[in-house]
Parts: sequence; structure tokens; C-alpha cells
Amino acid sequence: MASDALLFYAFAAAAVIGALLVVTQRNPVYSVLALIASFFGLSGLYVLLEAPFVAVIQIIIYAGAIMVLFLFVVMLLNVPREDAAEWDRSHPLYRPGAVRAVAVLAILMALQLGWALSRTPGMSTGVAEDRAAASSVADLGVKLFSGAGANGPGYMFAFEVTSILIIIAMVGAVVIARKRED
Amino acid sequence: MISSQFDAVIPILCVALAGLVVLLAEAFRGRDEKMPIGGLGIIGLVGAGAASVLLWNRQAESFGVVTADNFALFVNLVLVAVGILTVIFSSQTVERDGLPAGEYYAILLFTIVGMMLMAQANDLLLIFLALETMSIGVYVLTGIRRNQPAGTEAAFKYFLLGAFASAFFLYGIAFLYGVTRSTHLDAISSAIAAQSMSGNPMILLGVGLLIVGFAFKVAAVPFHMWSPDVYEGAPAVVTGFMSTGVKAAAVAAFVRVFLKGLDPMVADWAPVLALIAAATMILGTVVGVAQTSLKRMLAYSSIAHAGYMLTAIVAANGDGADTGKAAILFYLAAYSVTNLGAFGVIALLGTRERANDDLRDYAGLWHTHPALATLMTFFLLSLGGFPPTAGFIAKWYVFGAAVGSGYYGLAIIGVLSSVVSVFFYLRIVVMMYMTDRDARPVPAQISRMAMAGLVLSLIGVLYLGVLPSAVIDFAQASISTIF
Amino acid sequence: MLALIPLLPFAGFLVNATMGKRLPKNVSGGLASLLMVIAFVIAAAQVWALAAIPAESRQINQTLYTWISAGNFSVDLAFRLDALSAVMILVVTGVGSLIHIYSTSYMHEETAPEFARYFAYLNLFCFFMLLLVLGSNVLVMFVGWEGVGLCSYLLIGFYYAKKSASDAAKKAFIVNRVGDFAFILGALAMFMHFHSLDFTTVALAAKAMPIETAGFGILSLITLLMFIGATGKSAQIPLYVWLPDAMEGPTPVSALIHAATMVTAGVYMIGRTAVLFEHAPITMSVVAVIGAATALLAGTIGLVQNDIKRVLAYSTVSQLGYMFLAMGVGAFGAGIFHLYTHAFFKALLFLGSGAVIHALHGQQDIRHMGGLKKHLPITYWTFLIGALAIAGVPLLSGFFSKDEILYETFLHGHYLLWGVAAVTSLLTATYMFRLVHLTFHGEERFAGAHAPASTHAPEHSSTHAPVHLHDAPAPMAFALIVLAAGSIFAGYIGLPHAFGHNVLNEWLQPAFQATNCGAPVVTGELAGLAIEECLPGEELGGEAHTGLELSLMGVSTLIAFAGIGLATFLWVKRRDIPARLAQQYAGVHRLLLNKYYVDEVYDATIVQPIKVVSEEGLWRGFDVKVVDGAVNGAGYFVSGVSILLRLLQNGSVKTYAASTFVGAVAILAYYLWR
Amino acid sequence: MTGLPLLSLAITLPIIGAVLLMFVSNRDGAKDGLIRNLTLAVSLVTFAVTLALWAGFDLTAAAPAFQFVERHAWIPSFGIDYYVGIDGLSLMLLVLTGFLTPIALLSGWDSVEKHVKEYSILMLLLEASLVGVFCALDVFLFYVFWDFVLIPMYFLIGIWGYDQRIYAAVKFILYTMAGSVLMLVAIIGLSWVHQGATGEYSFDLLELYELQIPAATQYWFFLAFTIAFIIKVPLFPFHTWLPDAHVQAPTGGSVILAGVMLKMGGYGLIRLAYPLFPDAALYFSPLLATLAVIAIVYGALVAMVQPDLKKLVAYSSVSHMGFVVLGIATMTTIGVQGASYQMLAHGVSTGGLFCMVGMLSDRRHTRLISEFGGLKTVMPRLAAAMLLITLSSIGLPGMNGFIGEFLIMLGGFDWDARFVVIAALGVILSAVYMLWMFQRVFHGTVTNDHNQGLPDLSFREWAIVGPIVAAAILMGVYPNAFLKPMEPAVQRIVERVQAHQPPAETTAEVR
Amino acid sequence: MPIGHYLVLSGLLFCIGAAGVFLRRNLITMLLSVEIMLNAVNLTFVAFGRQLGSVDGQIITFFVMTVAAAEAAVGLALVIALFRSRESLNPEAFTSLKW
Repeated sequence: MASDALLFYAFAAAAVIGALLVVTQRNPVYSVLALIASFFGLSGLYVLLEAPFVAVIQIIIYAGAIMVLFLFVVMLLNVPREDAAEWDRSHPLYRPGAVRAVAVLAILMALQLGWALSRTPGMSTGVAEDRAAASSVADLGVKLFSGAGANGPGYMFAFEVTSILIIIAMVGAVVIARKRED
Repeated sequence: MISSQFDAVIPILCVALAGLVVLLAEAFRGRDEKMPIGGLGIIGLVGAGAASVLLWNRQAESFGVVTADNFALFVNLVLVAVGILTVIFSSQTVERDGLPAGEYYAILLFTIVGMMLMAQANDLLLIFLALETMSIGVYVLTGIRRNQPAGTEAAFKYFLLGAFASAFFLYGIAFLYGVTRSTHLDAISSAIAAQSMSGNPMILLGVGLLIVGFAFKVAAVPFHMWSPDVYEGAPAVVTGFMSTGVKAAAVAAFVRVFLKGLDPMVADWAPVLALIAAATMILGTVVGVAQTSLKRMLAYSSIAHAGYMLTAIVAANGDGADTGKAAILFYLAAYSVTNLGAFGVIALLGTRERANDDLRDYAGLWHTHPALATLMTFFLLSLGGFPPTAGFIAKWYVFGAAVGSGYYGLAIIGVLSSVVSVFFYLRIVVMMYMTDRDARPVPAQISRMAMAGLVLSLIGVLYLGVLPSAVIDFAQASISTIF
Repeated sequence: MLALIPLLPFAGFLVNATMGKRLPKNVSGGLASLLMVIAFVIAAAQVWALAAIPAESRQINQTLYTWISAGNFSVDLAFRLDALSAVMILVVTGVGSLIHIYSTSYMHEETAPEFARYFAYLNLFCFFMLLLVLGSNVLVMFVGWEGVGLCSYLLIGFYYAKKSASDAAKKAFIVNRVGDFAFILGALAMFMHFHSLDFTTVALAAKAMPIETAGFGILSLITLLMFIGATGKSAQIPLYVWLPDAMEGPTPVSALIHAATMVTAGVYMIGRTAVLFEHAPITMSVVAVIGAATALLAGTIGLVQNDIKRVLAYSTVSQLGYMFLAMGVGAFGAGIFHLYTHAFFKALLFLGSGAVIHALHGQQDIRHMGGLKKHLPITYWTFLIGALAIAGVPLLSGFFSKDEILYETFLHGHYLLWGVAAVTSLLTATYMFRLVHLTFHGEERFAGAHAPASTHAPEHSSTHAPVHLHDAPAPMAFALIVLAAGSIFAGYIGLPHAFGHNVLNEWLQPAFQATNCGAPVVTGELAGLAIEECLPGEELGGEAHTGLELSLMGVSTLIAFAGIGLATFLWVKRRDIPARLAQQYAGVHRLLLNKYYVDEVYDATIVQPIKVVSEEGLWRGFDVKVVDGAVNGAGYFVSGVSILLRLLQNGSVKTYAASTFVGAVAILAYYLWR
Repeated sequence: MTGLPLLSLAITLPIIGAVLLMFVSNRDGAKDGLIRNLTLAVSLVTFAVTLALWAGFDLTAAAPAFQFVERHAWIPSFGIDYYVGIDGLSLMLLVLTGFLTPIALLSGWDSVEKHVKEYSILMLLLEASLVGVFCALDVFLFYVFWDFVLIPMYFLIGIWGYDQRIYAAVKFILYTMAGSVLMLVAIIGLSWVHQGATGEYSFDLLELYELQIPAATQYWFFLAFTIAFIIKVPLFPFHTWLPDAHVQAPTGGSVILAGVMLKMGGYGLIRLAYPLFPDAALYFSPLLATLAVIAIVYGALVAMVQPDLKKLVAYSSVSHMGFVVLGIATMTTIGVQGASYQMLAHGVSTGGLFCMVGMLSDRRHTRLISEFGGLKTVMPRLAAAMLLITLSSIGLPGMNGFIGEFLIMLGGFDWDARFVVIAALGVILSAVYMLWMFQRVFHGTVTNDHNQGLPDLSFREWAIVGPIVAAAILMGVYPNAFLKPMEPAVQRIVERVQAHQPPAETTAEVR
Repeated sequence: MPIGHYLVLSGLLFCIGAAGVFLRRNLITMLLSVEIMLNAVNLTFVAFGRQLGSVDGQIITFFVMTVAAAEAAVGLALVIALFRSRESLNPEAFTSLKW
């Protein structure tokens, strides 16, 4: 258990520090890289949660594909530094700090979440105490591709829907990013 | 009729297929070949409409997550109407602005798929997916005029904020899932009811975050801020489409989630929604007063209308529950027809270079385009809630529900804000009728097709306003099946 | 038949109003006069028929239809001829006819449309006046009451192009309205209390009520309100101010409306509701005091006026005061008697002055007259008769009626009021003969004098001095002579008891009391004021008082002659004395000349403040600034807020995200900390 | 009675006329004449229909409360019907509407030069909706017509009005709408109360009359209804839309606005607010009466100092309509009869005044009193007609204005004499401002050269003035023709309300 | 480990992501922040799934990833389009639509 805890905190630290780096870095390249680091931490946590398939996907798809796409765009646009130009400061409500101050609210929200969780019963039970993990890839596959089954509805239809989602995103991305014809 | 597991998704399939066919047609189209691509979309939409009619009263359910209850079918029909009108209005815009026709119509149809799915989905995850499908489609449509920086800007704002809100929405789903072990609405409802979990902080988190997600999509205060910019930046046709279709779909899902899945929690969410509804009605109308761009003005107006719809949702508990639920549906229908008509007029008046949506551009419209001005007047009167138009019956219905459930305050805020809103609707009328024409160029040619679409909208507006009984009965029959 | 009496002049009005323009002048004027004469004949026949009815039920009623009915309120359009209205219709139709005839000549210089318009108005006036006197209930009377006011308005403003005329017309109407305001309230109170507006019904009911000696009761309220109405119509304090100005109208109009008939409506009305007044001693005292005060006040003003018609106007006010004094002391018969005689001699005087003005082509200022006696003999002699009559020279009509008033006042113990009345009587004689002397005697001052613009009647305007003066033409002369005869002989139907039988009083008696008089005699502190009438018979006219009556008669005769003598002394023998007096007591003189500045006071205290407050306070202040300011302010507020809130929409996606985020945090906060 | 659905006919005839007009192609005003004549014909036929209603109206004691009833289900699931019927009160207002619309059309015959077709359509729609308001027996239907009235009037003011027309039009519609939307809420609430009591929704006025509504609810509902109505009347201090709307509206619009639309407020009070919420009504009556007498005096005082003819007449309307509210507030048969009568009388005389002012303004293109003077010399007939209408407006006995005012004061005297005393001041003041106006416009000599040689009444103008003057005199001389039909209706309403009078107060007798 | 730990962690990540939207003046980083938020949600799903002993949590995660990918595609396309129009990625550069 102790090692579990140790691992948990380590991965958690990685995830959180990575995330913090993402939002504090001025250079988007570093941000992307930090996010990938954070994802590795998350991936570890998924392993701890006995969800190895998700952990793998997280690395391959998320960190590997999506983030690379980001990195690609960052490189393409070649904007290493945050653009500090003073755009449109004429607005009375706009002070550089004003909107950023809202970020402070994030702390409030974190407190809210923490407080809510602290008042919820059963939060201290370990994740693995009650039941065995049902996380074999086979289980996942069966559930993912079943229609309505005995254990409630499966995800077949939702899966099909993602195809539409992906088509639309694809077509859309092409339409938008295509160079102007005129 | 053959029953099968697929029944409930037939309307969706029709539209999706149409979308695919459109894509294929575009792929095989010669470079300068003219093709009635929009017509394909209309065929698919009509098919979806027909399927919806045939599914009436059959309570079809597919895959355990998609239902075709009458409520969903009613919304489907509204969406079909929205879709058809949008396609009709689009033809001119697409040609004029040189939009990529195939992609445009395909995305439009897929977006409608997402919308229909939102209305029909019975599962939070599916609702989320549908919502994303719809949203991404609308983001793209917003920015589809690549030569217009404003369009891209609007699309990005919409996108970023939409993604931001989606995260909240999803987080809410996560909490509900964690507490009730399911994302299925029936299961959630029964789990909450069985364990009387309404005091559970986690479930409250879930409810709160879901409210954020939905309120964002319907553009309720304070999650409304994207909508004026986006409505202004998008092509007028798209604005019309998203101000009606997106709102209808989001409200349908809103209703289904909150009145079905979270019905046991009604005491928890009703006050919050009431507050949001009040703020939305007030802010939408008040800020609309200062607008000079027609699209922006109508954006605020549709914010206010979102407030009225939320009022109906809030009113859908208590004594006026049945009225409230039916009122939502009727309001959706009335609002959709009206608003599409109004944006249709705006779309027709734009040119490739200029949107012509400034108030001054409407000066003396009555003298140059009497028919358009008259049509616009009817739509505006309907938005303002004057008899004998759809808007009046719809407002009466909503406030009837609110009063019935004891929300007098909301009803009073509603009627008073509608008075304020009349002010800015009338500004347009003043411009059109009572101000002398500016020497601004106005498009000479209004296509017959688009006029036909507008007349169709007008007929809808008057039909719902003068002989609303059939649709009211229809709406009442629709809600009897899900709640 | 009864309805025909008012309807005939109304027909004349319709004809003249609709097609008078196209009619030749002698047709329109002739028709109007003819109809009046016919009306007079019918009226006489009706009165004759009335006289044949026994005194207890001496009434002729005619109901046309139910006029207004709502809820338990119902009022008929009904006419009633009784002893009182009989006197009135004879006066109205009789004097009216004469004045119509007179006018055909007097107004002859007008264009045909104007001429027809004049006669239309005149006929309309007679219609309303007859409605007033014949109406069997308060409301029909009120129709006539307001109607005559209207006609008076129209006729005063006949020369509408003249500012002073249209001002005077408006003033007359409005001041009358003030009185009507009270009148209508009185009528309302009457209906509330008696559930009827019919004079007989009300009188019978009132009769059964105790006399309100103890305090101010409902009857006092009703009568007081109605009396205020009467002060408006009959030009009493404080509402007399319109009558002198009313002289802007054509002179025959002044004769008919502002001397003989309309202005006496108030007196008639009190007579009509005598029973009520009798039961309200407080009001009676008020009436008497106001009457006496008005008589005196107007007399003093009359003394110094220079406009021939204005002198007569103040004299009218003064004489009306007399009549009210009579009514106020309970001598209703005397009041009506004076009304009746006054109609003759005052009409005569006005018509005479009209003849003078006619002859002098519009000159009305007596300082520019004099010596007209030889130029206008008919006018002079008839005028003189009128003056003698009004001055109260024995054996002329004015003497009898005036004397009866003085006698009754004295008899009822109002010695102070008697004194005032006597002084007024002296004043009357004085200023009347001042008028006679300045107009007809002495040197001729009219040659070369130009009529001042303000008193310049357009119909006889001329810029150069008259070369040759014509006496009254035939129709005018006819009217003058008939009226002069009336002024001499009219009084003989009301001879003092000392001399014989007071026919008029006897005739009128039933009209002042409800027919079945059965109320007990009440002898309160204010005894003598009100109760005699319930005792049938003429206990007041008993032999016991003959001596008193005779001696008072002597006193008034002396007064009359003293007045005439004084006038002769001052304005014939010693012309310098008045001028010196005027210089010596310049303040008093100016005060009198300017009618005690009452108009100015009204203007400063009522008219101007209302105007200023309305314009600056209510309209520009309250209406525009406060109410509309609030309305527009609400609008501005909304658009102001709108502009402010709009600024939140600063275009920055971050701001929008912030709004979303804040909303989310707020919702969660609500859930977690509620 | 005839088998024809006369009421529906009266509503639909103008609508049909309007639809017909839409199909008349009127390029550059080529068919203006035809359109004018057609419109006038339609309005005259409608007037004939209203007269037929009058002729067919059963005055016998056994007659049902509402006659010519037509009822068709409209939105059955909420108990909303197309339900029309008239009692004497409605009848008279219908006749008034029918009477004034042709006159209004005639008064704009020449002065409306642009967009004649649209003008005519709007006038006809206006008439239809006004007729609808006065004969609706379903509260929902009533509200639909009530609200719809605003639209044609808005356009009439906004398009064909004078220079400040836009401000006036917007103010008019927002102001009156702000009041009426609260009524909408109350109407809805009422139907819910009915639903609570019987399990059925209903907007049937006669059924709603029978509801027992708790006092507290009544107060709110009454206020909501009453605010809508007194804004329409308009009662002080909600009157400021009126001068603007009146002044800026074209003559025809002013005639209808003053002649008929203001009556909607009074009608609503009598028909809806009082009988539906009797307890609240009795409670608030003194307040209403106070505002009414303020309106009477205030309106008159402000009218007095107006430099603009139309504004003067507008403020005089405030004053006159104050009488109406006072009469209603008394809730005595006499008072309410008087109020109803005053509405008719005011419709005729103020309608007439606006026509006359319109004639002056057509000739001179100004409405400032100071621009006129001495017109009697130039236009004696117009002056005479104006004088007659002026007199009817100031309530000269024997003309129409007097009857109503007198009955109102009579009714009020029984109730609370203090109000009447103040109200009667208005009678004085009305003479002041009207005659002063008349003097300044018509008396004196012609000082302004523009006024020389103005034409006198034309044939068309005779056709306007004649009926109005005739009506004004007829109503004054034989008012019972109008009072009698209204009496049963008024009595029923008064009895219904007075049945709620707390018993302690009924003993206060004068004697 | 107690479920609470995971949930707090995910909440923390979610808030960091949310804060990131406001902190950075760079469109891409803002997109990345949204990705953090989605991942935080994923963690929640998986943790709940594990605790409930069902595979649903994990499956939902896949869908979320798909959505994230789709969003990323469109979002980046928009970023490119924006950059073309104004040569900047500062969100404050894109405020032509306002008020």
C-alpha cells in the first residue's frame, strides 16, 4: 500500500506540475511538452487505477498524436514566445490584470470541489476496496461494441456517433484551414 | 410498419445519409458543374420528418439510449423545419459568398444529426457526443467564410468557449456517473429517487456543472457572452440556424436531462434556473436596447428568448407542470419559425462585401423592398409577442405555465422585459418604415426560392398565432409520453 | 301648446341659422320678430287659460318625453305654467318681441348674414329663456339657464372681431359657469335629498321639513348653492363683474338679456324654489345681505361711469340687488314685481341709449353727448320716463315695486338693510339723472368728438362727426313708446295695499308655496323671515300697516326727488362741483371709476395664478418634467444601463470565459453554501 | 333576430376589406381614389352592421344579458373560445366605433397623400380590432384584440404622423403595452384560479364572474387590470403618452385614438376590473376617484395653457376621461351609466374636435393657436361647427357632454360628495380653456396673412361635421335612446359589485 | 488509495486547466488548458469506474479522447486561420466583434 501511495503521489505530482507548467509557460512549445509530461503522470495514475488500456491510449493517442498535432501547429506558425503586444487596451474594463484575476477564482473553485468532496460520504474508501477491477480489454471491447444488453445499454451506437463527429471535424478542419482561394 | 431496433434512429439516419450523399456528390462534382446539392439535403430532411411522423406514438427505442418518444419527435419536426428553411435560405448565400457548397451542406446536415440526437438521446454520454457533433458543426459553419476575419474570430470564440463549457458539462456528467453509477437518464433518475441523494454534495456538483453546460448552449446569463459576437460574425443564415436549431436541441436535451433524469432534484435546480432565467430575460432585453447591428440585436433578443424558455422549464414543475412542458415545445416551434424568418430577411439583404445588417441599412426598406419589410415586420412583431402571431401565443403559454406554478415574479419580469424588447424590435420597424432611405446599395435580386422560404415562415408564424390549437394539442400529446 | 312657446323662437333660430345667409334682411328679421309676437300671443292665451283655473291648482303641465333616466334617476322634458312662470313668459315674449322689432331697425346696417346671425342668436336666446322659465324641473331649467348663458356669450361676442367684445363674451360665460358650478351642485344635493328634481315635488317635500333655524342643514346647503348660481347669472357679488363688460354686445341685446330677462333668472329661480329658501333662514339672510350690498356697490360705481351703457349696466346690477334683497327678506312677490317693472323701464332705458348711440354713430361716452333733447325728442321723452320710473318717482311702475321692497324690508325688521336700500335708491335717482342730464341736456358736446376706439361699436362706426342727427326710426320708436307706456302703467297691477288691491301678489302667492300648505307656524328667533307664506291670506297687507306703508312711501318719494334734485344740481347747475370732488377725492374717484378694482383683483388673485401655475407648475413643471421625466427617465435608465452592460461585452474571449467561469463558481457556491 | 352572425361580420368585414385592398396594385398612388372609396364603403357597411345590431338588440326585460352571442372553440385545451356577444354597453361602443371610423377616414381623405393603400388597410384593421375588443366575451380573446389595437395605431402615428411622430409612436406603444402586459399576467392567473376552483381552464368572462377569489389575490389582479385600463383611459399620472400620441397622429388616427381607443380603458374597467374583482374594486375605488378628480382638474388646467390645438384637445381628453373614471369609481347605476354615456359623448365631441383641428391644420399646416385668429370672418361655417362641438365638449346642457357629466356627478354625490365638488370645478375650467381657445382661433381680426382667403367647409368636411354635430345634439336632446340599452348591462354589473359591499357601510344614509 | 484523493487531484487539475484559460495570452496554450480540463475529467471517470467496478468509466474516457481529438483538429484549424488573418495568437488581437 505504501508503494501505491508513493506512486500515487509521484504521478499526481507529475500531472499537477506538468499542468502548472503548461499554464505558466510563455513559450507554447514548452507548454505542449509540459502537457505531455503531465499526461505521462496521468497515464501512471490510470495504471494505478487498474485501467491499463486507458493508460496506453493516453500515451499513444493523446500524448502521441494529439499533442504532436499541437506541436506541429506551434512549429508551423513559428510563434515561440507569447505575443505581448498591447491589443486594444482602450476598453475601460480591460486591464491586463483584470481578467487574469479571474484565475484566482480557480482556487476558490478548487476549494469548493475539495469541500464538496470532503462532505461526501465514502470518499475515504479506497478505490479498490469494494470491487474487483473490471478492466480487461476484452470486457471493454464487449461493452463498447454491444447494443442494449443485460447490464444496461452498451456503447455501440455512441461509437457510431463518433464517426459522424470525426467526419464533421475533419471536413470542418479542412474547410477552415484551407488556404484562401481568392 | 416493420419494427426493429433501428426504428428510433431512422430520422437521424435519414439526415446522416443525406449528409454523406452530399459529401459524395461534392466529391464527384465537376469543377463548375451546378448541382442542386441543397435539394439532397431537403430530401433527407423531409425523409426525417416523414419518419418522425410515422414514429408518432410508437415510443420506439433503439440501443437503449436513443428514444423516439413524441417529445423527441416534436423537436425533430421543429429541427426538420429549421433545417429545410435554412437550406432554402442558404442557396442564395452560398452562391453569393462563394461558400464551398458540398462541405457547407454536409456540415449543416451533420449538425442537424447532432441536434436530433440531442433531442432523442437518453443517455448523458450520448448527449455529450451529440452536443459535440452539433457544436463542432456550428463552429465550422460560423467560420466558413474564410475571407472574413470576423467569421473566423467568431468561430474561434465560439469554439474556445464551447470547449471550455463542454469541460464543465463533462465534469458534471462524471460526478453524476460517480454517484449513480450510470449515465443513463432513467437509471440516474431511479438511483437518485431510490437513495434520496438530493443532499449529496457530489450530485449537487454534478447538477450545477450540467446547468453550466446547458446554460452555455442556450446562451443564458452569465454564460451568454459568446452569442452576440458569434451571431454577428457568422453568416446571417448560419446565425439563424444556430439561434434556432442549437437552441432547440439544447433546450430539448436540457428538458430531458433535468425533467427526466434529475426530476427528483427539482427543488435543487429550479431556484437556480429561475434566477438564471430572470437574469437572462432582463439582460437580454436591456442590452439589446443599445445595439445597432441587427444581428447583434437579435442575438440579445435570442438571449432573452432563452430566458423565456428557461422560464418554461422552471415552470415545468408544480401546478403548471404540464403546461410548462408543452409550453417549451410550443415556444421552440414558434420561436424557431419566427427567428429563422427574421434572419432569413437579414441574410437576403446582405451582399458579398457587406453584411448590411446595421440598423441604418434598413432605413426606408419599406420603400425599396416593401415585401421584405412587411415580412420582417411580422417576424419582429412575433418576436415582440404581439397577437396574432406565434410569438404572442408562445409567450402567453410560457407565462401561463409560470403563473400556474406560482412563479409570478418570473412572469412579471418576462412580460416587462418583453415590453423593453419591443422597443428595439420597433427600432427596426421605425427604420424600415419611418426613416428616409439612405443612399446605401441594397441587393437588387431576391431569389424566388428565398422569398418562398420567407413566406413559408410567415405562414408558420400566422398559423401558430391564429390557429395554435392543433400545435398546442400536439405539444401536449408530446409531453405526455416522457414525463 | 305650452311647448310651442319656446319652440317658435327655436324654429326662427333654425331658419335663420341655416339659411339666413340667403334670406333678405327684412325676411330674416321679420320672421324672427313675427315668431316672437306669435309666441307672445300664445303665451298670453295660455296665461288667460291659466287664470281660469282655480288658484289651488293653477298649473298647466306638459311633458314631452323622459329626457334622462338612469337608475333611480329620471327627469322629464316637461313644462309647467303657473302663476310665476306666467309673469315671466309674458315678460320674456313681450319685451322680447319689442326688442326684436327694435332690432330690425337698429341692426339694419349689418350685412345680411350678420343680420341673420343676430336674429338667430336672439331667437335662440328667447328659446332658452322660455325653457328656463317654463321648465318644470331643475334640470330643464338648467338647460335654459346654461343656454341663455350661451346666447349671452354669442351676443356679447357678436362683434367677435373686436377683442374687447370677445373677451367680454368669454368672461360672461366663464363667470356664469362658476355660478353654474354651484347651481349644479345644488341640483345634485337636491336630488340626493328629495330624489326628485321636479319643483313641485321638491317644494312639497321641503314643506314638510322643519325650518332650519337651528343650524346649517341640507336645505341651507341646497339653497345656498343655488343662490351662488343665481349670483352668477344675476350678476351679484361676487360674480357681477361680467355684466358691465357685457355691454360690448349690441344694445338691444343689452336691453333684452342683460336688463330685462336673463339676468333676472336668478331672481326667478329663487322664486321658483321659494319654499326651500323659506326653510333655510341662513341662506335668506345671505341673499338679503348680498342683494343689498350689491345694490349699494353697483350704485356707487354707476355714479361715476362715463359710458352710457355701463351706467345702465351698473344700474341693472344695482336693481338686481334690490330684487335679491326682496327675495332675501321673504318678499318674493315684491321681488318678482320689481323684476317685472324693471324689465320695462330698464329695457326702455337701454333701447333709448341704443337710439342715442345709433344717432351718434356709435358714440357711447356721455362726456361727448349733451343737448340731445331737441335732436331726439322721442328718445328723450321715453328715456326720461324710464329714468323717472327707475328713480322711483311716484305713480310710475318703478315706484310701486321699489317701494314694496323697501316696505317689506322695513316690515321684516331689517332696518339696516332698509337703510342701505334707501341710500341706493338715492344713488339710483342721482346717477340716472346724471345720465339724463349729461346726455340730453346742457351743451352739445358730440360735434367733432370722435368715438374712442374702445367703445366703438362697429355697426355705427364713422370717423367724422355726425352732420345731422336722426331720431329713432319707426320700429325703434314703436318699441320705445310701448315700453314707455309699460314703464308708466305696469306698476298698477301691484298697487300697495294702502292704495288698493295688490293683484300681482295675490296672483303669485300660490306659486311661492306648495299647493297644500299645512306646515305649522314656527316662530323662531328669526321669526318673520319665512313663515308668513304658509299662512294663507295677506296678514302683512292688513290695515294695521297702512300707516307705516304710507309713511315709508313718502320717504321713498322724497328720496327719489332728492336724488333727481341732487343730480340736477350737480350736473346741470354746478358742473364744477363733480369735477372738483373728483379731483379732491381722486383716490375714491379712481376707485369707483375702476369699479373697486375688482376685475384687477380677480385677475391678480385667481386668473393669473392659475395660468402661471398651470403653465409653469403643472404643464412645464409637473407634466413635462416630473411625469414625462419619469417616463423618459425610465427609458434613459434602461438605455443607460444597456450602454453600461454593453461595455462588458468587450470582445475579449477571456472576458467571456471569465463570465462563464464566474457563473459556474457562483452556481456551485449556491449549492455548497446555501 | 337575424340569423346572420352580425358580430363576426362586424369584425371580419374590415379585415376582408383590408385583405382585398392588399391585392389592389397601387403603383405611385394611381388607384388612391378607388382605395379611398372602397375603404369608406367598407367602413360604412360596417357601420350599417353595427346599426343593424342596435336595431336587432332586444331591449325587453326578458332579454338575455348578452345577445348576438357566437361561440366557437379556439384553443379548447385551455378553454379559450372565440366567444363574442354584446350587451347594451358593448353595443353602444360598437356603434360609436362604426360611426367614427368613416368619419376618421373622411378626415384623412385629402391630407393622407402617401401610401394611401397601407393607411386604409391599417385603419380597417384598427376598426376590426376595436370592434373585437368591445364584443369579446372571452378574456383571452379580449386581450388579443386589446393588444392588436396597438399595432395599426403605432404605424398610423409613426408613418403618417407629424414631425415628432417616431417618438410619439414608440412612446405610445411602449407606454400602453407596459400597462397591458401586467394584465396579461393577471388574466393568466385568473384562469388558473378558475382551474383551481373547477379543474377546468376557462377564459369565459361570464364564468370568471362567478369565481370566488380571495381578497389578497383580488387586490393584485385588480391592480394589474386597472393599471392597464387607466393607462389607456388615460388617468393622471399615466397620461403623458396621450398628448404626444394625439399631437403627432394624423387626424384620422387622432379621431380613432381619442374617440374610441380611450374608451377601451373605461370599458375594461366596467366590464372586467370591477365585476371580476369586486372586493378589491370597492377597496380601491376612492383611490381611483382621487386620481380621477385630479385628472379632471389637472387636465383642464394644463389644457388651458397649451399653445398647440391638438395638445389642448388631448389634455381636455384627460380631463373628460377623468369623469369617466370617477363615474365608474362610484359604482352606482347612475354613475356608471353616466360614465358609459360620457364615453360615447366624449367619443363624438372629441372626435369632432380632432376633425376640426385637422381641417385647420390641413389648411395651414400648423396647429399652433397663435398662428390663427379671426378665422370666423374667413370661415364662418367652420367656426360655427367648431363652436357647436366645443360647446358639446364643455358640457352645455342640451348637448351630449352634459348628460354624462351630470349623471356622473349625480352618482358620485351619493357616494362621496367631496369628489364631485372638485370634479365640478372641471366643468368651469373646461369652459375656460375651450372658449379661450375658440376666442384665440376664431375671434378677433385676421392678423396672419396666411389665414386670409382660407376656404370654408368643403362638401367632404360637411360630411364629417354634419353627422358629428347631429349626433352631439341628438345625444343631448334624447339621451335615453342611448341610456336605455345600457341600463340593464350597467345595472347587472353594479349589482354584482355592490353585492360585495361590506354590510356595515350600506347603512350610511343621507337622511 | 482512497477515491477522494483521485477526485481531489482531478479537481485540482481541472482548476489548473480552467485557470490556464485566463492566464495565458496565447491561443494555443488556451487550447492546451482546455485539454487539461478534459483530462482531469477523464481521471474522474476512470477513478469512479474503478471504484464502481465497471468498465463504463474507461469507455467514456475513450469517447472523451475522441471528442478531444476532434476539437483539437477544428481548434487548431481555427488557430491557423486566425494566425493568417492577423499574424498573432494573442486572443486580445481578435476583438473586432464586441459591444
